Amino acid sequence: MNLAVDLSIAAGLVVLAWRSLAGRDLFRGIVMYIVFGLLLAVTWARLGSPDLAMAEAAIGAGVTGALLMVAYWRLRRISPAEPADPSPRRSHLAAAVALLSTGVVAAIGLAAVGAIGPGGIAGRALVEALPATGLGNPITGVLVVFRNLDTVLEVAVLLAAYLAVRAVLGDRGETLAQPPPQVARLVGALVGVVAPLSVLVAVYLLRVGSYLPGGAFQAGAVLAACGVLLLLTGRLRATADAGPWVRGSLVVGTVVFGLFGVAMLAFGEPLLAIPGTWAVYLIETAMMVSIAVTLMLLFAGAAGLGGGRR
Amino acid sequence: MSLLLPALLLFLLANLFAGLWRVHRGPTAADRMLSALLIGSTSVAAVLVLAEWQQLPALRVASLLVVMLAAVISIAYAAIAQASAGSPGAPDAEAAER
Amino acid sequence: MTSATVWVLAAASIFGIGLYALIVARHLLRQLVAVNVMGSAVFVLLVVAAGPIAGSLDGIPLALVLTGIVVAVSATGFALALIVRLAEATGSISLEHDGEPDDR
Amino acid sequence: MTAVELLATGMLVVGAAFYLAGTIGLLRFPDALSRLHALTKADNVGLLLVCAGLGLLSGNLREAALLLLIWLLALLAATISAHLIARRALADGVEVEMRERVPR
Repeated sequence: MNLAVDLSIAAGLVVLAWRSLAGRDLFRGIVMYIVFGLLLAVTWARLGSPDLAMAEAAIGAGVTGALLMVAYWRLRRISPAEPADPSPRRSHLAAAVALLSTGVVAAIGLAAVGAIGPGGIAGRALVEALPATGLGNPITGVLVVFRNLDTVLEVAVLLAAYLAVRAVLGDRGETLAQPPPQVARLVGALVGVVAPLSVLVAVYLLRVGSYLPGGAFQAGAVLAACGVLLLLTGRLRATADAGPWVRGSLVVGTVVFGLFGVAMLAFGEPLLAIPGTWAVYLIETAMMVSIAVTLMLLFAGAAGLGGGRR
Repeated sequence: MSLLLPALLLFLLANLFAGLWRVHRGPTAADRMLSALLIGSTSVAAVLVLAEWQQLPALRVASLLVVMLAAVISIAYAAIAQASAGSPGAPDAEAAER
Repeated sequence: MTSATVWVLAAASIFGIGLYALIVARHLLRQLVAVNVMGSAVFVLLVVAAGPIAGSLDGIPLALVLTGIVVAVSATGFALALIVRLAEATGSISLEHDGEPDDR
Repeated sequence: MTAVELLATGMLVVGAAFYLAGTIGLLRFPDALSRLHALTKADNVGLLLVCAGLGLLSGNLREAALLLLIWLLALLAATISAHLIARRALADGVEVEMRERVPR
């Protein structure tokens, strides 16, 4: 029964990957990719990782799908003469290269599964070292305590992506597509329920993230998806300049994490030592705000955010 | 009980894959979007069944997120469909399909 | 055939499909989807190849993949900004002109 | 098997049947609006029954409340999504297809 479930989800993923990328209709490919994201959330659930299922639900199925749809619309508007579905280019090598890479990836994966046995060495060290940190969720342990330099840099990568988008698009506050005004009240009812609930769930995920599935990345992803909803319904507006709140939110994750880590040096501790769970909560809250605001701005493709119409 | 939940899961997955046929066929963009709606609802049920079967209660929070944010896609679609109405948008790609 | 084998083979196939589409697709949006699909395959491979420890999954690849998902969407946002800017500047949604590859 | 388990099993099976009905409607009905009609009703009832069955199986009031919240949200989201999609289908002129009754 276990194998049958694994086989059907895995086969579904392969078919969806193929259908997202094949065929002539680009819009169909985007819908297929959204469904691919949904099935990937089911995959993480099946593999036993609620953390990844949460992040995938908010990002894979929510933010990325909306991002691709809005980009599709923008491209149709910018260059309506271009075909939405140009025919694939002919390549004699493509199939051979793809087959070869499939074989290499499969060989690497099968070798890894066969060679290491139950869990990696670092993974076993993690299980042993985790109780000393006072955390119960190994992922939060890795992100905030054991490999925290990586995490600071990952939040910095988000900031870099924001700066790169600004450099490419310049300072613009483009109005995103809005749903038709006739359905504004209906959509408002949905936003009125989903937005407060998203904040509640994000705070819940942040709170339980130290001992249960959850944490800054999942909470930030939820808030970002909620922000995408607000941008799509005109509750938030993309603006051409970033106000002090937006600037502060963008850097607060990196700054709090970084300052905290450096400050620990003054107390004779190693760089980025974490003195207790209170510090974990502080850092995670700052990271959540940065992740959420950065992803919202990347979606809007704009410098800042402002209040929109009610 | 040990057999019921995986069997239900496989059944839901079969439904999900059957819904893919409608995403594939269309013929209109609306057909594809409403199939995605059904698939979203089916995957919520699948994650809930997995939560009970694998005894991972946190997966219920994950399915709450799927439900909460599934509407983002529909609203994005409604927004872009409104904006592209009258211009060569989704419908012409569908015409090529037939 | 074990579950881990199934997932590894699926991830490898998805990676191959993504790479093939990345090579043959002309539309930049489709190429971007292909990169995302390849990324997802790598995520699945990372989690599955590490294997479980004492009944639960290895936390280190999970943490890598969790940050990877968020970084992937930010990279997608950046790539879309580049694509939109390219379309504005040249009116083209592809890196080619008239079906002929660029002399680059 | 206890009475509660029996009841839960019944609910899960009937819920699955509703999902099947929705899928059949999606595949067999002739046009976008009637497909929408079929699946928005069937899959919401299906989700309700699956949630109720799983809530009984979990035997925990807190989990059952969460499942109820999930269903209510699904109801809200599905209603509004379906309305938005139907509106777009009408704007695309699907009603013409409706009169023709072309079996697909």
